[in-house]
Amino acid sequence: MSGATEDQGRRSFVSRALRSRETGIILALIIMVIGLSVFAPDFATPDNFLNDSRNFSFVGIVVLGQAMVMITGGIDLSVGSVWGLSAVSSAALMNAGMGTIPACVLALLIAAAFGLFNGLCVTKLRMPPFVPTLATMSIARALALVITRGHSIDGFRPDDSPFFNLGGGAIFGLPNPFIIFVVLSVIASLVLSRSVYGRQLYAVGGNERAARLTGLEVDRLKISVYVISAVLAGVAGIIEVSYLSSAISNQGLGKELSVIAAAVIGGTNLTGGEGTILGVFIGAVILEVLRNGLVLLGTDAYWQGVFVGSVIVLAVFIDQVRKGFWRTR
Amino acid sequence: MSGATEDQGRRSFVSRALRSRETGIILALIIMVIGLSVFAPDFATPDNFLNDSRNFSFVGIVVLGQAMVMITGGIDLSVGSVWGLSAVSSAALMNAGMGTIPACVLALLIAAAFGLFNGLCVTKLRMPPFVPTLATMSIARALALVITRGHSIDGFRPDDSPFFNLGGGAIFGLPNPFIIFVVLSVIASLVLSRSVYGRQLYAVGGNERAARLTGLEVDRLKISVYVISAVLAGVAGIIEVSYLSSAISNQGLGKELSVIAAAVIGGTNLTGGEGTILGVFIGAVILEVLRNGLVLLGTDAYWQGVFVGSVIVLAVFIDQVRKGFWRTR
Amino acid sequence: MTVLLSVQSISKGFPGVQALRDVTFEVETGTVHAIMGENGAGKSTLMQVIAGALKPDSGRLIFDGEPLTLSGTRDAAAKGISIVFQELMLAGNLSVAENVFLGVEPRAAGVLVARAEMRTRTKAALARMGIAIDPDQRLGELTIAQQQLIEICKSLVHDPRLLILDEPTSSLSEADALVLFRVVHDLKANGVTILYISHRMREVFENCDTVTVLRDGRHVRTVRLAETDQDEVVRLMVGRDLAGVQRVRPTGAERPIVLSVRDLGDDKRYNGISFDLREGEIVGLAGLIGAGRSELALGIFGAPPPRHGSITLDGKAITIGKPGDAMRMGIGMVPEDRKQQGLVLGLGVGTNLTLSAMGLGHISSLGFVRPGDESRMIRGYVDRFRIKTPSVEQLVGLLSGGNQQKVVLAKWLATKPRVLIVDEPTRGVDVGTKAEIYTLMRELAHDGLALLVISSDLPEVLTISDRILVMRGGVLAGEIPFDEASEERIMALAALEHAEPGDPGAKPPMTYGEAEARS
Amino acid sequence: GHAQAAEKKVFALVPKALGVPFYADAETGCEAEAAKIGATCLFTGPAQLDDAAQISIIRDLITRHVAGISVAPNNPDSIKNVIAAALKKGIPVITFDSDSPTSKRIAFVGTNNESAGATAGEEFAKALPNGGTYAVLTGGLSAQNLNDRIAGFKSKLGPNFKEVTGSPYACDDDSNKGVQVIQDILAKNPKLDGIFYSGGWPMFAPAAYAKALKNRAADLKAGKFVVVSFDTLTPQLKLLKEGLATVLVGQRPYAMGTGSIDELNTLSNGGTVPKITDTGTDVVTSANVDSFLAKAK
Ligand SMILES: Nc1ncnc2c1ncn2[C@@H]1O[C@H](COP(=O)(O)OP(=O)(O)OP(=O)(O)O)[C@@H](O)[C@H]1O
Ligand SMILES: Nc1ncnc2c1ncn2[C@@H]1O[C@H](COP(=O)(O)OP(=O)(O)OP(=O)(O)O)[C@@H](O)[C@H]1O
Ligand SMILES: [Mg+2]
Ligand SMILES: [Mg+2]
Repeated sequence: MSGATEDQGRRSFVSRALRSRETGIILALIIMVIGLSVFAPDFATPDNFLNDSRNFSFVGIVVLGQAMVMITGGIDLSVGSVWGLSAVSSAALMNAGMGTIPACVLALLIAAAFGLFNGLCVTKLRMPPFVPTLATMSIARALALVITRGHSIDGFRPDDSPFFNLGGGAIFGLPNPFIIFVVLSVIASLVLSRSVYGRQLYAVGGNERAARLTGLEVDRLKISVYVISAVLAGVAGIIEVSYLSSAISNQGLGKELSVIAAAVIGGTNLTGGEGTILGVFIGAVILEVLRNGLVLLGTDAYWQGVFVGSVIVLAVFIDQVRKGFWRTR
Repeated sequence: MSGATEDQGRRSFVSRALRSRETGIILALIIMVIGLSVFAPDFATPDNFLNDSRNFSFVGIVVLGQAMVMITGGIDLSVGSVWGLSAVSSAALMNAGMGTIPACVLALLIAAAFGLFNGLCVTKLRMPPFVPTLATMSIARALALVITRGHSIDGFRPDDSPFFNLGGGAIFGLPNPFIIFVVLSVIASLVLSRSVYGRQLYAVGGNERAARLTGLEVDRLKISVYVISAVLAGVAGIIEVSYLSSAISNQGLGKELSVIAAAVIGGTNLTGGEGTILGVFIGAVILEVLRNGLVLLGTDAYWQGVFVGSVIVLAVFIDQVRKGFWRTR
Repeated sequence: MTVLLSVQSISKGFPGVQALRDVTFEVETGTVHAIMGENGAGKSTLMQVIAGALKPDSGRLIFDGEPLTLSGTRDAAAKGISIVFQELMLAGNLSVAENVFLGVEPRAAGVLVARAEMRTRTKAALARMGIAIDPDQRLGELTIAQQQLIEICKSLVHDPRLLILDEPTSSLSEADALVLFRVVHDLKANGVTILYISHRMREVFENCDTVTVLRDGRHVRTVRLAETDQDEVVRLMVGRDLAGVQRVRPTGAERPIVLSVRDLGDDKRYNGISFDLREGEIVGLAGLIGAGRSELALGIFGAPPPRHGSITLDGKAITIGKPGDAMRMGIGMVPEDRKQQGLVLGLGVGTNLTLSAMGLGHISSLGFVRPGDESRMIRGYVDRFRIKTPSVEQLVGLLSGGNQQKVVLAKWLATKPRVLIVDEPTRGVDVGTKAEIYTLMRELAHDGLALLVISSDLPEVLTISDRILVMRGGVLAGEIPFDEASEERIMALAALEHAEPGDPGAKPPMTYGEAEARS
Repeated sequence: GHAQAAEKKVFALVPKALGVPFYADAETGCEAEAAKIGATCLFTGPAQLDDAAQISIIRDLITRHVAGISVAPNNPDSIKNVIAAALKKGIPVITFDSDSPTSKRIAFVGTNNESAGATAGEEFAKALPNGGTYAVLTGGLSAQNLNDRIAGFKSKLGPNFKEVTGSPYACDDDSNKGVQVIQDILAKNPKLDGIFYSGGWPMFAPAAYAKALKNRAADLKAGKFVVVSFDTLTPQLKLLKEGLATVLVGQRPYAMGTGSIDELNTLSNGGTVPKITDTGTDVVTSANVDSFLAKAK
């Protein structure tokens, strides 16, 4: 986050790595991967990794936006529903004969409108972020229902349409959603750590009043993150439509919890001012590896929620231990 | 919240009422009730009111605990799942031949254990409340699944068992769940506004560090609210089992959002230190009146989410306007 | 005189910092005992150890002849030791009475709060201190000064034999501080021993009996104030002689007017304010707490903008709608509360330092930071301001108050402003750093910056200002040229007809002279 | 893993979501049949109705090299690719409960939801020969199987049937809410002629359900008010016997579970199975309720 200082305090790589926010969860991930490789022989296969990499990309893309929202001290509960709405609306628009690109752009604009609404409520009407995003969670899901009236939308593109490549295709053997996720992550990471905008987001989350008195356009910054979060949820929805080659109103249902869980596992602080893209990236990967691993291990399906819950607590616990929480009491 | 001052600044009843936190939402509720009475002739009937009064009681009972958690600055996402778990486990225990009272007590103890876990994570491990309660949300739901393995549990009591009176019966024509809700509300209201314990909760939410350094047992206070919240979720679950005379693993599914919505509509502040029982009571009523009203008005089912979301934003907006948020910028 | 408290070989370390090393001294019964030292010397840590808020790593306390082991602040209070912390420790969402009795609520039926009793006892306690505040008022609605008094009232509920006051006056103006000293002397007369921390030298010499000086966590000396003088205490604190900052007469040359303010008002806190600020000039803005100075400064800065009046910068009329506008036009403001308003405590020193300059594109291209330029800028200011920090990545919240203040100043200078408004530049800052900050401001003025310095510290206003504006009750009460400036002149203008009827916690009317006579 | 597969075949049964009693019955059947033939039934599915999650799970099962997969697709279209992928790896895939006819799945075991819905519609029309107003109660508005049932149901209603405004009403698969909605429907439409439940949710809460219907119980018993519900679980049978429902239409999840295992076992041994196996529909009325109740005991 902070610039390098060449002259003073040059720490050894090891101590720097240990100090880094992400060490705890990277460690947790490594332990999981090793354990699964040993106990589930099918886990450490290229095919499985490729599957995983596609699967975590959807939640991963959304988590990037959520992380930005959380860095400013907010939360966005509407991502799952916006995901569903833009999935459904892009498919419906294509179904109505609109071209692929206009349809997707329009669907993303609809998503952005929801983000804008959330942002305006949080800034201009000064509502706690929970309120408008809970409301848009309900509204966007309802609109997705209204559009589909409960039916699935399919056959909106010929089967060989390049649109389906977006989610279903691969480049150099890597699934496209994964590539998109990685590219977006790199951009988000650069923006957060290197750009003026990103730095200002941290300041807003760290101390909003000080940020305002430092001349930052706090409202505009906050609105922007809700829009970004909504648009990324929309992107995930559209890629998922392309992958599934059909759209249904409950796409993305409940995904806000996975997204928030991934962000939290990734060390994003719910009170703002803290969080990195590397962290949430790993957070998204952990959740998927866990899900995948439980199936491969043949765990009783009913017990899986117990493991997921335990891992969430454990990952955060490891992170707390690394930060040495018990010393500063 | 502040007591009457006999000697000075005796304010007129009207100005006092206007100043009160709840005016905004009581107003919103009154507007809704009047509107519905006019447009939905079946709304203002005793039968309908009695039905409503039973329906909002389940969420209402849980919201009492959630409000206490929020007053200390926390949040409890696990209530819906704990609700389901205690419903299922009480039924399973009775099914296994245990007596009604031991079974219910044991189910409540299980619920309390979850609350204790949340509380310990928040205090001793200093996790943000989102984390452990998100985890227990997943864990408790999974355990409910494990217990039922997806089946419903019924026939665990003879049809004429007094147990079914708890949720299904009525006293003086008023449904028992409603009576329980009102009694619990009165107790909670007294505790929060009059008892030392209650006032200390507000202090913890208002300034935790100050509370700690003033010698309050902050950790114990916080743990207690999570336990109370979990136990009340358990109570709702058991009453629901009694009402439904059967238990299924997805009872209470997603209810955490209704509960939080009711609390937020009721003016409870997510950052702690603010909230009243009267407020959340009204919040729970508003949500049910809205649901009931939309059906009675014959609203298209697909659009209902839009209305629910809009009312959440609107209720909070009215509250903000009352507080005169635009003046203090 | 008998010894009430004996501190024996107390040591206390935090991760990376040894805050106290082997501190030993004694406090006599019925005295007002000052603790002095630079920022970070360990004063607050020592007080927290004595009050049971921290456990010492080694050493022991003897209180009233008995060894003292404390399990917490409540235990300490029960044993007769109360503390008023450096930061306010109140819950703004509760009433005054509830705050006063937090943790020791009078009970009815075992579990309920006996509200009537609590109210009457609070009222009595407040009356004893000579303050008229409604016990049912929400604490958050009170001014900082009133809250500070409530804080003291809260500690008196336990009838302490030893009362610790950790920088109680750092956010009080002189007149408000006098009210506090009246309370302190009353308590002393009733046999209460007081441990008193302050960075204000004169305050200590006027009100205390003994002083203990700490430096770098070590006990330097405990001495009766009658047997020492200010220079010696400063020497003990800093470890060397400190050249006093002298008043410097303005050159008298008419420099061009940079900022001109006409008839500024927000209808509430300030009204009809008009003044000019010239290039290279330091103008002091004095007044009592609540005079509206900070609100005026925020108004000029657009947070929120004033309702009436006009602002002219370099002869051109400007409108400032928000702090960002002011920043772009070359106006900077160092706010009075550095922790709440000035710094992002959870970010690094460097990040804080470049935060406002970054928004102006000084060290970025196409929206991305140029790392080389950034670290050059950071290093430049860290060196120039001699900011003491282990690294520029250190979280700013871990620096001492004085160094934090320097970071805020540096942050604004990095935007290369034409006008800088500085609100309480040395609040909670030790003497050595104070001198450094004064020198810095002089240098900046010399380079052509126009400075408006708001301060409640009279010697500070006098020392630093080329001329002094005085505010009272939201209006400009007058202007004092360099040659006529004196504390009496300032107070005469500032305190006249002080209490306004609208002020919720109006203290009994008291002029500066009156209060001094009483103390 | 591979070693296990050599000893004991693992067949996977993938429901639309966990926690649904209907699929729990299928699981019971699956396990009983698997035990009989010395194989293992792996019952696993998404926590919520989520087609992407279901696809991920099937991909994981492919990775695990299970001996066969029987799936109840959440979405007949999006499931196609993963079915093809499994077949390419030599893993036989069949569908149960709901079908994906355009996919490469080898067979389907179950009653088509639409045709089961049509059965319900026929019964409804039979009970109300003169037509009338009716309402539909469903679980989630976006659940494909329920929507299929409703579509089938409506296809058998003549022009003299009229659906009330606001219908279909959703209860989110929540019994309590199902009862609440019925109260609301009856309050708004006191003259309603019939209700169709696309699943048995309100009837899983017998006491509350009975109370909600108390104003119309007499009409119901007299045949002037008609209730047709999906599912034939024990509490529903009891309610029917008490006269609080007219007709129950049930699919046979248990048979779907056993059938799935049988067919997968045959397929994995290189045999062939019929393209569509109809597990049949139970139609319960007051005439035959006793025999069903006896079976349920
Ligand atoms: N909780 C803590 N964790 C880590 N370091 C701490 C903590 N509290 C204090 N310190 C450090 O201990 C040292 C002594 O701090 P202390 O607050 O006692 O100083 P002080 O003399 O009161 O300074 P000031 O005049 O600024 O109030 C400082 O270096 C400070 O940074
Ligand atoms: N938002 C607010 N609500 C209520 N009172 C306020 C608010 N802001 C400021 N005040 C009060 O208005 C008065 C003027 O405040 P201001 O801070 O401008 O005075 P000041 O002269 O700068 O005093 P200080 O020395 O405390 O900075 C004070 O009594 C202050 O507490
Ligand atoms: Mg200190
Ligand atoms: Mg001020």
